[in-house]
Parts: sequence; structure tokens; C-alpha cells
Amino acid sequence: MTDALLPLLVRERRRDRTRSALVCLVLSVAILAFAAAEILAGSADIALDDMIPAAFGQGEGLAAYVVFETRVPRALVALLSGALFGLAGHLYQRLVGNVLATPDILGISAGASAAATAVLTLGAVGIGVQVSAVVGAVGVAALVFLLSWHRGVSPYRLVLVGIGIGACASAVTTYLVTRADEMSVERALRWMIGSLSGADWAGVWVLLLTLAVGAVLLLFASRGLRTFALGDDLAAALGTRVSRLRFGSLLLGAGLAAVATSITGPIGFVALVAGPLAARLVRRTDAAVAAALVGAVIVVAADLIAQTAPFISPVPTGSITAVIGAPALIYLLVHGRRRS
Amino acid sequence: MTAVPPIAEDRSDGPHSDILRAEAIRVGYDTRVVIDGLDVGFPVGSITALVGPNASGKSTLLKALARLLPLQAGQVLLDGAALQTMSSRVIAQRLGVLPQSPLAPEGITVADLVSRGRHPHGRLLRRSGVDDLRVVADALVVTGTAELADRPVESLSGGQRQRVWIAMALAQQTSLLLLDEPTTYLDIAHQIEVLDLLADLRAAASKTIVMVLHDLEQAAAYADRLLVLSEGRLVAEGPPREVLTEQLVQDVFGLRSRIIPDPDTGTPLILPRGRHSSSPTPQEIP
Amino acid sequence: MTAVPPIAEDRSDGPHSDILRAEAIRVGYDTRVVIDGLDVGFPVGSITALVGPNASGKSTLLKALARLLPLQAGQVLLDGAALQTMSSRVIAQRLGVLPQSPLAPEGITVADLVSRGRHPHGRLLRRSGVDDLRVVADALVVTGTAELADRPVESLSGGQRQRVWIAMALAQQTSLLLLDEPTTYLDIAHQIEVLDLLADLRAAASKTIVMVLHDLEQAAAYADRLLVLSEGRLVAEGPPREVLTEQLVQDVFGLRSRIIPDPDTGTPLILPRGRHSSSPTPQEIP
Amino acid sequence: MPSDPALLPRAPLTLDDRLLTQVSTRGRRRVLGLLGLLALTAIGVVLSFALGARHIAPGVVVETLLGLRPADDYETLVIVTERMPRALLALLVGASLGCSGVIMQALTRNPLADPGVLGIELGAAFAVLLGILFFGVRGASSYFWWALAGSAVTACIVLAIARLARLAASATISLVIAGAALSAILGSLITLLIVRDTAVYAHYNYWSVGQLNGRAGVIDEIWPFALAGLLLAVPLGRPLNALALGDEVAEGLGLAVGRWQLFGAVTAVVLCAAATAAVGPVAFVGLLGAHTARLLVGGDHRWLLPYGALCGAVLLLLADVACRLIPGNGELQVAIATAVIGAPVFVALARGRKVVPA
Amino acid sequence: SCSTSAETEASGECGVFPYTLAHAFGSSAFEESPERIAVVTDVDLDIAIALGVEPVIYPGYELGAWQQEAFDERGLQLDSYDPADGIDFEAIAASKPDAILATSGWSLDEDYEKLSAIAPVIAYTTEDGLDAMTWADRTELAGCALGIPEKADAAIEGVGDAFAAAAAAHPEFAGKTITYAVIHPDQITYSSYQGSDVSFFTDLGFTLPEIAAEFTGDNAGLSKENIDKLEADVLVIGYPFGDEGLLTRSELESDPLFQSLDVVKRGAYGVIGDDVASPIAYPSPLGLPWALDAVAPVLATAAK
Ligand SMILES: Nc1ncnc2c1ncn2[C@@H]1O[C@H](COP(=O)(O)OP(=O)(O)OP(=O)(O)O)[C@@H](O)[C@H]1O
Ligand SMILES: Nc1ncnc2c1ncn2[C@@H]1O[C@H](COP(=O)(O)OP(=O)(O)OP(=O)(O)O)[C@@H](O)[C@H]1O
Ligand SMILES: [Mg+2]
Ligand SMILES: [Mg+2]
Repeated sequence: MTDALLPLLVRERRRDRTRSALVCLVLSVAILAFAAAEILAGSADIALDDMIPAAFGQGEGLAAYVVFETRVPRALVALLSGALFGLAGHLYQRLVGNVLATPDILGISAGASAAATAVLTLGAVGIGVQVSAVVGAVGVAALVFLLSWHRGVSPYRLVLVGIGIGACASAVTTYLVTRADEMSVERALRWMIGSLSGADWAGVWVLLLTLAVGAVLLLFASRGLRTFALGDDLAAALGTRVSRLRFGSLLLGAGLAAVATSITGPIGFVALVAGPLAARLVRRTDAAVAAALVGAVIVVAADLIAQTAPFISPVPTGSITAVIGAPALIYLLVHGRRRS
Repeated sequence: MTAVPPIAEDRSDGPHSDILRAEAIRVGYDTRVVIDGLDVGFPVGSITALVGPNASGKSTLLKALARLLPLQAGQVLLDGAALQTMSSRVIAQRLGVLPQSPLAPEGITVADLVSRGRHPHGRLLRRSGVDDLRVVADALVVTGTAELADRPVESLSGGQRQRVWIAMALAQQTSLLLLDEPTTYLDIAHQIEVLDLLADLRAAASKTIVMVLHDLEQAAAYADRLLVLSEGRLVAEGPPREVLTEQLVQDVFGLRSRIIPDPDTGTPLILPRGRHSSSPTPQEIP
Repeated sequence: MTAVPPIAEDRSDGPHSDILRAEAIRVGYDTRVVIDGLDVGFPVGSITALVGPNASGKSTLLKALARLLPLQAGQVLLDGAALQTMSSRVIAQRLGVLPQSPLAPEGITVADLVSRGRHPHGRLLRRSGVDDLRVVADALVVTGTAELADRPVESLSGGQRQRVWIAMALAQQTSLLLLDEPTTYLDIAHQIEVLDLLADLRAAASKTIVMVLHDLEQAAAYADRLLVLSEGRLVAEGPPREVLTEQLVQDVFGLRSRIIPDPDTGTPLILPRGRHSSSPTPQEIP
Repeated sequence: MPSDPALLPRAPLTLDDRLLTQVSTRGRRRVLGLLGLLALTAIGVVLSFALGARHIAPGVVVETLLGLRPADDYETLVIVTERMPRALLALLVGASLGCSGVIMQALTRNPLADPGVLGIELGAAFAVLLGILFFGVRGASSYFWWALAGSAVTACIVLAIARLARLAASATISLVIAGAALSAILGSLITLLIVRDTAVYAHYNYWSVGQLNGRAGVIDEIWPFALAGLLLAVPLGRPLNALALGDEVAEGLGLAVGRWQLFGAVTAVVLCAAATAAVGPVAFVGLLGAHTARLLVGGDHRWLLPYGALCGAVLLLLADVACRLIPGNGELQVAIATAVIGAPVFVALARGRKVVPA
Repeated sequence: SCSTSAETEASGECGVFPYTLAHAFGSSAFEESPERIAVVTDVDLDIAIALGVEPVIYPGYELGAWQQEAFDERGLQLDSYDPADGIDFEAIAASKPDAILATSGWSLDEDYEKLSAIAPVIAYTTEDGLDAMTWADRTELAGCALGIPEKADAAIEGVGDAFAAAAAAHPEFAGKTITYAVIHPDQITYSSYQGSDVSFFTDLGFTLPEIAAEFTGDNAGLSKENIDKLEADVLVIGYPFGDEGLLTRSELESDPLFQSLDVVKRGAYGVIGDDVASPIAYPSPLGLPWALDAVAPVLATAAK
């Protein structure tokens, strides 16, 4: 019997993996294509001959600036921040076991914004803002966890406390923003919607480093996360240290989301949509890589549209992400097989 | 399933040979202490049936033994080492648990669920290989759920689902199995099949099995030893035929019954005497 | 509960006296037809046990009878009227269902859950009155869950929880009860108690009861009639002592068994013959 | 063994009676709680008459309420034209949102659902924006109708999508995802429309901040809807109770599940849409109110609905008072005060909740 | 000319090249006077035009009435970029500027790096330069860095003269107290608080009422309950975002609280629209004279 079943399972497994790999491959190709299109297109006309060397930092003059200093880092920031948002959302959704549970709803993004706004109004610039955003986010995550601790943390209580803390944090932000009386509309918009217009190499490196560290940490966490879906008892029975993992993942997700937010502003919807989309594409719930790639595709494609689409471009990227992600999600929702 | 050697009736009782021991444990929930000062040991290769009325603390004891509930006092020793000092992973490699009413995540397939039982054996970077799949396939086959491998768990009948959970516990390949009412939802044939399977496992792989059962006849037929729990205390312990008496059933369960030996095997048959269980005109059974 | 008269063995079989009838029904799920072309009726005041192996369609049939699953063909008649034409509320006042594994919402207390069984009897704006409360209290008392009234359902043991669900079904006060494995999770005493209770209800209030059971002995002891389902088809139907044969158990469940009459009551005892159920040295039972 | 006529051990009658008293005292406690909330609401209203950015002596407030002061007195004018309509508005909006929050959470079986979950807020916002941009709509009262229409249309679309999706996923999840997705799309469209027009942006922003300030005029528009919605919610307690047990059990209890779900959704939409149309997207009040109610009375929707409404009203009233009391001459947006006042209470309640560690 | 102290301590001699400008983000060096100027804010566009410089590119916000007028007058056909997603660095780089004029700009702290990689940036000089510098300071700064200090002086003087002339034409302004408040979409703001740049009014001879000291930049919001704090000899209400918001003009004028103000009863108030509210809020050498022309009649009516 086993001998009959095993090949079947192996085939099944192979099919699943092939499917995952295929989906990831297609997503990667899409990312590369969109990124390439982004680098090729833009308001300045650059000859293709100048473009190639410039893209690798070899050219000089206008081409070098436009391609190497503007378009390449922008494409990279889009890609990386999308991946981070996707990962963070995916992580939280699995952590709490609720599709609505993103870093936004758990108050993490609000914490990042509050901290960032606070130092902004104190006059800090650049890296100080980013660091404080991350500190704010991780701090809120830790606070939420501790406040919901009562012989372990039930996801439900975690979420309730997160909502409460998040509400406080966003009240702080709103207050600070309205106090900072002369905040320009332009800047407020950029802060609220999320834009890649400020993308530069420093941002790329920060994101890359975060993604690398995050990926490694996630690797450690992901096996344990697989058991989370079975409920805390069974997860523990299978050797997962439930509370520790929950705390760690909470902080990790907060960190990932905060770093991305501090560089691009809160690019909406990616964190919410990447996980469910990826799960429906690869037909499994534990699709971290796919979630990251879906996040990246969405942001890169959105940025391409934001920069080049007729009639509307240029607009902040955050205003386009949902236009891409949401219909895809609805489509999969309506047509997806009932096997997530 | 292949023919198995007859069960060796080895009941060495020294605490040293106990693979799992609870010593003076106190466990309970937030406000409620369920078990206080319980000592009990489980010898290697034994099948122990935990019986007792509802709410007597059977599931609580099982959870405490698997360190799913924090001990308020006392300790549980796995192979002589305190559970608290061991890593979750090491415990999970040696001790498998089937909770009383586990919930499957939405959309998960049978094969996927069962393969999660392999979790404690995974290495960080290694994806589960063919070996793991072989174990999963084995577990599916012996529990009779092989044809269901592709089905979403939520679309199964109650008994099918229960067997899938048993398969998951088996896939964990631990030498110690703690099963909370493994036969729930199963039809009689599958109940016997599962119990036979457990007996096989004990015989072939010398697994130690602790299970909660409500069916006293099955407990008597399959367990080496019965632990009778009542209101959190151990009220009887020993070989089924010695422990199971009409008096005990009356005292512990409050059930009038008659106990007769199985005409073929001699295991006790417990005939409950409910108010309606008698028929005015006994009839011949065809 | 007062003393009950002996069970009147009235098995009038005319379709006209059936309170519930399924006629040529076809039911199933999205892609799977489970039952096709089944006819069956349930006389007023009868206790019918639905038995059969796992996945044979027992729960599916029960759900179809309670219009919880849409019929793909055929019809179900409640007192001669097609279920589809009746309002949910009217049906619910006459027909109570206990699903196989219901889930309680988080945080709900026992009393609260049971009192929701009163739903079909509520008027839109009327608050539940003392009458309702008395019914709820009665249901709690007869199922032995009165002391649990204030506890959150999720903090109960498996058996306690099961009895709470039964209490909810009883609080619905319907003349027809469809129960899917009501004895799951219950200890033997409580199993008997619940079955006795159902027998009482039938006798005192002439309720009609259809229940899925896995324990064939209990089915034989308490039911007037056995329906044996296998792969969605009705393979046997009739009084337990006639239906239950070693051959049937072998054919339907694939289980070797020996059936003997209960020495006192004469109801059949089914002694399964698993591979491990025989003991080499039959012992005397104390 | 002959049949034994012994009975089931019959529990002594006293137990039965104790149970009854137990159940009824719990009922009494709930009634007391409800009265307490009503009292709090009344206090909130009084506070909202008496306190504000301007210090007005209590005597003056009392005299004004008794009609003893000249109608053109400045402080009397402040109380009559500013504070009274605002208190009424806070009351209506808070109650609507709290009630609609309870319904939405029950329908979606998701504790994270706020009344805006069906895309109501963004639908309203989008419609208001279209009104501003293309039809020259100006002023809170005209925004109201646009917002109402917008949220109704959006909610219908979301319900339709969720219905289509039912086969592929569970109904509640579909509802939540469809709502989130549509909201996101509308959010994007809004951004695209306002990103180049600072004036429209400013006005949209004004609408979307969510405040009671300067919106007293919409009372005339909102009250019929709020009242109708609250009335529609009255019969929902029992059906929602049954729904909470799952579709199957609910159906078994005689609930026409689909029909009541629709009815509940319509009620929640009417309530939330009216509130949103009146003061902007402050559905968070509904989330907080519903949870606070749940933490206070537990899961019985017959109690949850009035508790939720009152919690929402109290929250919004107190928040509105608080945001007028900050030092300085100006006021705070009510959304800020809502969070600052509501969140700590909320966190404390959530912590104190006796959840069994999962 | 009136160099600020911050400027002189850190930069080379005004208008003499090579010239090094030390500013809030470092310093920018100019070998010779820059020819091709890119501007990245509205105010800088005004300054450039007031100095007679035709920028090679500017942010394409909708032009204010005063800007449109200047463009029409001079027949300007300038390139612009779409600022909806912030500064379009690519377009600016492609316009090959010698210098980037950014004496204002809210997001300069974030954008400076990328701008300075294109061309030297003429940025505001101190950390708080964004708030601390007056329009005259900015004009001055631009004049120095662009090598046309004399034009800057002339522009500043021109504005001064216009105000002096208006003050002379309206002696009734002198000594009257004035309150300037704007109706934002979400609140009423007391704009003419003590310490803000109220030169537009004081240069015409108005003074501030005592109550103006109660408000500060951090605390300029005004609850409608306290609308009586707007009392002064003359009241000007601005609608920076058009005739709508918390109260539209008609709502305001029919509001019983507003009507109960003395200044309103006397009719000593005027309302100005978004066309002028904006150059008053963001003064520039180009916008001020235009705003003055538009506001003076309103003030005259109110101060009669
Ligand atoms: N999560 C919990 N929180 C609080 N009390 C609990 C919890 N789970 C069980 N209990 C209580 O602890 C006692 C023992 O419960 P336990 O589940 O161990 O019983 P059991 O012997 O397994 O019963 P059953 O046969 O019904 O499964 C019971 O009184 C029960 O109500
Ligand atoms: N929701 C569902 N979707 C698809 N198929 C289902 C679903 N529920 C049950 N089935 C299938 O229908 C068949 C009959 O199931 P049913 O639940 O009626 O069995 P049962 O006789 O009640 O079994 P058990 O004794 O295990 O409860 C089985 O093959 C089962 O896998
Ligand atoms: Mg148990
Ligand atoms: Mg079943």
C-alpha cells in the first residue's frame, strides 16, 4: 500500500514544488521585466547605448545620473520595499491567523509613523527619522506583546491590544501633524501615500540589509510557523516554542515593515494583499517567498504605472498599488479553487 | 499490516524502567486546580489506558505529561530527565500527542496535515525529503486514509478526520504516544483497527502508549494497565482484569453494571444497566 | 422526570404515520454525490439508530433530513409537508438537530449557549421569559451540566461540552430530534444516562428520535429500529435483534465479531475479534 | 437483570431554583449595566453642554437650559448653536457606529471588522470627492447625500463580490477580503483624483479627518437614517445570537441564515453610512464601542446591540468634550481624542478579559 | 543691501565669483555666475521671475494669478515638470541646469542629496531657515548666488515702495488694529499672531490687537466658541482653499456667533479669496505687490 501511495505523494510533492517554483519564477521574471521597463522608461531621453553602462555605474554625465542615481535605485527600492511589505504582512497573517491582521491593524505602522513624525517635528532629518521609525515600530510590537501577555498570548488578545495601542499611536501622529502647522500638502501626501520619488542608494542598501537579515530570521521562524496553524497546543506538541516564536515573529514583522515604511512611506495594501494572493497562487498557506515576490511585483509594477502611464503619471506609487493588487485578489477570490 | 508476534507480557514496575514519570504534580487552569499531588509512571513498551468519568482530569493529565500545561508543582521525567529542562524539539521527537479535539486550519489537505507531524524531525534548511514522505505515506496507509490524501480536511466525515489526526501523530514517529480518545468518531471496525495498530506498534517497535478511552471493554482488551482517574485522583491502577469490577464501575462512574468474561477471550465485558437497557421480552439472537 | 411506562412496541409502518419521510433523495457536496435515491421514513415516537461505517453518509443523511444540506433530488416530508415549502422557524420548532462537531463561539457561557436553543420559540421583541429560563434550567439539569451554567464553554472538558450541546438541542423542545453521535466524548455512565434520557423523552413526550451511533450494542439496546448505511445506501433496516448479525457486521464493517445475547436482557452483545483482542490465557473475572 | 424503575438521580429542586435566580440576577446585572451606560451617556451630554473651549460658568449653562437668558447673549448662543447640536450629533453618530460595529463583527465573525469593513468609508469618501470635483458640491449637508449614496453602492458591490466568491472561500472571509480590496481600490482612485489639486485635497482632507466641529448642520439629514438604522437593529439580537453558532447550527435553530445576513448587513450599512456621511470616516469608534460592549456583557447580542450603541455614544461624547478642552484656543480632531480616551480603556478591558490561554 | 549674519559668515562676497554658499546642508560652490537655473518650489519661481531670470525648468503647479500675469506680460514659455510625485529629478537633470534655486521647499532635507548631484543647490542657509528667513532674505540670497545682487535689491525695494505708497494713500489704516484669520477646511486659524510675518499689514500702518499675543505658531487654532477673539478694529478673513471649508462665506456671515461680533456689526470686515490668501501666506517679491493691489480696496472698505 505504502509503495503505491509513496510515488503518488512524491509526485504530488513534486507537483507542489514545481508549481511553487514556477510561480516564483514567473513572479521573478515579471519583477525583472517591470524593473527593466522602469529603468528604460522615464521623462528624460537617454540613448540605449548610454543606458547599459550607466546602469552599472559606468557611464557619465546625464545618463549616469539619470540611470544610475535615479532609475536604478528607484527600481531597486520598489522591489525591495515591496518584498519587505509582502513578507511582513504574510508573517502577521500567519502569526495571528486572520487575513486582516497586518502590521497596520496591529498598530505597528502607527507606531512607526508616530515615532518618525515625533523626531521630524523635533527637526531631525535623514537616518535619524528612519531609525526612530524602526525603534517606534519594534517598541510598539513589544509593548503590544507584553500588554497582552497572560500565561501566553492568545492571538485574539494580541489583536485587541494591538488595535488599542495602534489607535493611540496614530492619534499621536495626527496630533503632531496638525500641530506642525505649516506641514505642506506635498509632504503630507508623500508621507501618507508612500512614494518612491526619494529613492537613493542609501535606501537600497538599508532595504537590502534588512531583507537579508529578515530572510535569515524568517528561515528560522518559518518551520515553526508551519505548525502555528494547527493551534497553539499542537504547535507546542510538535516542538515549537509558541510564545517565543510569536514574540520573535512579531518583532521581526514590525522591523521589516518599519524599515520599508521609513524609506518609502506607508505603501498601502501590499502587506494585506501579498499573503492571500501568494497563498492562492501557490495553493499553500506557508508561501513566504511567494508572498515577498508578490509584494515586489505589485510595487514595481505600480511604480512603473505611476511613472509612465498616460494621463495619470507621475503620481505617488502608493496610490497605484491597490489598483493592481485588489482586482487580482478579487479575481482569485472569485475563481480560486477552494484550496488555499 | 503484517502478522505480529504475541504480546510479551512484561510488566516490570521499577520506576527506573519508566520512560515517563509524573512526580507529585499539580496542574490545572487559571483558577482551577484539577490534579494535585499525583504520582504515576509509564514503563517502556506498555500500553496504559486512562479511564475515568468526564471531567475527571484525564485530558489535563495527558496535557501535563506532554508539558502542554505548565506544572504548578512537581515534575515530569522523560527518561529520567525533567521535561522542563529539555528543549521543545527534543521532547517532540520522543513524545507525540493527539489532543482531544484538534482543529485543522482551513483548506489544508490531508497529506499536508499529516506531513506536519514530521516537523520535529526537520532540519532548518533541509526540505522534507522522500524519507519523510515515506513515513507520511505509511501513516496514511495504516490509518486507512491513503485515498483521502488529496482531500481538504474540512470535507471529511468525522471518522475520516479523526484517523487523519491519528496519522499525524504516528508520522511524528515518537517512541511515546499520548492519545486523547483516539477512537472518538470511529466506527467499531476502525476503533478495533486503530487499537490493533497501536498494539502492533507496541509489539513491533516497542512504543509506549498512553491513551484515554471511554470504552472500558476496549481498555481492558488492549491495555496492559488501567489508570482510573476520578476527580483528579488516581483511584485504581493495575491490570484491567483486576481493576475492573462492578464495584469500581459503580463507585467511579456511578453506573450499575454487570461484568462477565468474554466467552472466547476472557476479557471482561461490561454490561451497563441503564434504566431502559433491559427489554421486557428477551429474544433469541439469530 | 417521573417513572416511565414500558416502551410500547408499536411499529406501525404505514408512510402516513411517519412524522418524517425522505423520498428518493439525492444529496451530497459540491462535487460528490453521497446519497442517491434513498427512501426512508421515521414513525412518530420511534427511536431510530443510524449505523454504518465511517464516511457511509450518516451525517449527510441527517443533515439532509434537517434541510441543512440542499436536496439535489427528491424531497423530505415533515408531517406530510415538504420541508422546502416550510419556513425555517416552523421547522425549527418541530425538529432539533445536533451536528457532529459543532463549534461554540469564543467566550460564550454554558447557560448562554443552551438558552440559544430557545431561539425558534422566541418572538421578535419579546425577551426570553421565565418559561424559557425554566426550560433552559431543565435542560441543564437533565444533562448534568447545571453546575457549569456560568462557565465559558471553551473551558469545559470534552464530555462536559458534548452534554452542553445536547442540552441546547433539548432546550429547543422539538418533537423530533436528529442527533449526530450524541454519545461522543461521554464516559460510559453519561452515555447510558443520555440514552436513558432519550428513551424517557420518547416515552413521556412521545418524541421521535433519530440518532447516529457507533456503538452497536447501545444502538441495539435503545433503538426500536436500526438503519444500516453503507456507501450511501441503506443495506439493512429493521428491529435491532433481527438486523444485527455477525454476517452483517462482517459485510458492512468488515469486522469479525461474535454476537451473543446479554445474559440478563437479551440484547445482542457484539464482541469484536480484533487481532489483539484475544488473550492467550483467559482469566477469571473477579 | 430486571428493569429497575429507579429514576435518573433527580437533582434537588433547589438547584433548579438557584439556577433560575442565577440567570435572572445576571439579567439584573445587565440591566443595571445598561442603566449605568445610559447615565454615563446623560452625563456625557451634560458635560458636552457645560464644557468647551470657552469657559462658561455652570450657572450660565443652567440658566440657558432653563431659557432664562436673552437669546442674543454670546454665551447663550455658544451653548445653543454650538454645543447642543454637537452633543446630539455625537450621540447619534456614536450610537450608530457602535451598533453597526456589533453587527459587522457578528456577520463577519471577525473581531477585527469595523463597521467600515464593507468599503463603506472609502465608498463614501469617493462619492464625496466626485461630488466636490465634478458637481461642485459644497458643505457638510450636501456631502451627506453623496456619502450616503457612495457607501450604499460600495457595500452592494462588496456583497455581490462576496456572494460570487462563496464557492471558493468561506463566506465570512470573502466578505472581509472583498471589502478590503474594494476599499483599497477606491483609496487609490481618490489619491489619483486629489494628488494634483491641493484645494480639493484640502477639502477632501477636511471631510476625511472625521470631526464634529462645524458639522452640526447635518443633524437634519442624519437623524432619520440613524433612527431607522437603530430601529432596524432592534430585532437583530436573536438572529445574530444564532448566527454566532455557525451557519449550520443557526439553520437548525430555524434561522433563515441568508436572509438575516442580508438584513443585518443592510442595517449595519445604513447606520455606518449615515454616520460616515455625517462626520467622516470615524468607524474606529464602532470597533472600539463594539469591543468594549463585548468585554462588558459578553456574547449575547440582545444585550450587545444596546450596549454597543451606548458605548459608542459615550465614547464619542466624551471624546468630543475632551478635544474641546485641550489648552489653547483651538480644538482637537475628535478622532484623536477618541483614540486617546478609548484605547487605554479598551486595552485594559482586553487584558482583564478572562480568555483561556490558547 | 541687507545680508543676514548667517550668510556673511559662511559665504564668499556677494555677487563675486568663484562664490561659495554655505547653507543648511553643506555648501555649494559656483565657479562663475550660473546661467541655467532650475527652480523646485513655487516661491523660488516667483523669486526667479522677479529677478528677471527665466528658469530652465519649474514645478508645474497650477500658476497663481500673479504668476500667470507675469508669464503673460513677459511672454514666458518655460519647461515644467509634474510635481505630483515630488521632485522629478530626471527632468531636472535633463534640463542641464548650472544651479538649482531652492531657498524654500518643505522636503529639501530629503531631496538635497539627489539635487546636489545634478547641480549646486542654492538652499536656505540655516537649519531653521525655512521658517526663519523672510521673503527678502530669500531674494537676497538668490541675488548673491546668481550674481545679480543689484536686481535683488531693486526687487526688494520695489515691494517696499509699493507698500509705502499704499500706506500713504490710505492714512485711515494707520494705528488701527487688525486681525487676519483664515478658514481652513478643518479649523479657523488666527494667522496674524504676534511673531508671525505680519509685515503685509504692519507695513500698511496697521497694528496688532493685544489678543494677538495669546496665539503662537503652535497654537493658532481657534474654536468657533471663541470666535469673539477675532475682535479688532478691522477683521480680514481669508479663504486659502476657496470659498468652502469649515464655514463657507455665506455660512460664516449668517452665523449667529459671527454676527454678534462688534467688528461684524460695524461692517469693518473683509473677506479675501484663495488668489490672495496664498501670496500672503507665502510672500514673494512677485506675489506681494499683486496681493497688495487686490487686498488694499478690501482693507479700505473695512477700515472706513
Ligand atoms: N481550559 C480550561 N480552563 C478551565 N478549566 C478547564 C479547562 N479545561 C478543562 N477544565 C476543567 O478541568 C477539569 C478536568 O478536565 P479534563 O478536560 O481534564 O477532563 P477529562 O477527564 O478529559 O474529561 P472528558 O472525558 O470529558 O474529556 C474539568 O472540571 C474541566 O471543566
Ligand atoms: N463538506 C464536505 N465536502 C465534501 N465531501 C464531504 C463533506 N463532508 C463529508 N463529505 C464526504 O461525504 C461522505 C459521507 O460523509 P458523512 O460525513 O456523511 O459520513 P458519516 O457516515 O457521517 O461518517 P462518520 O462516521 O465518519 O461521521 C464521505 O465520503 C465524506 O468524505
Ligand atoms: Mg478529555
Ligand atoms: Mg458523521
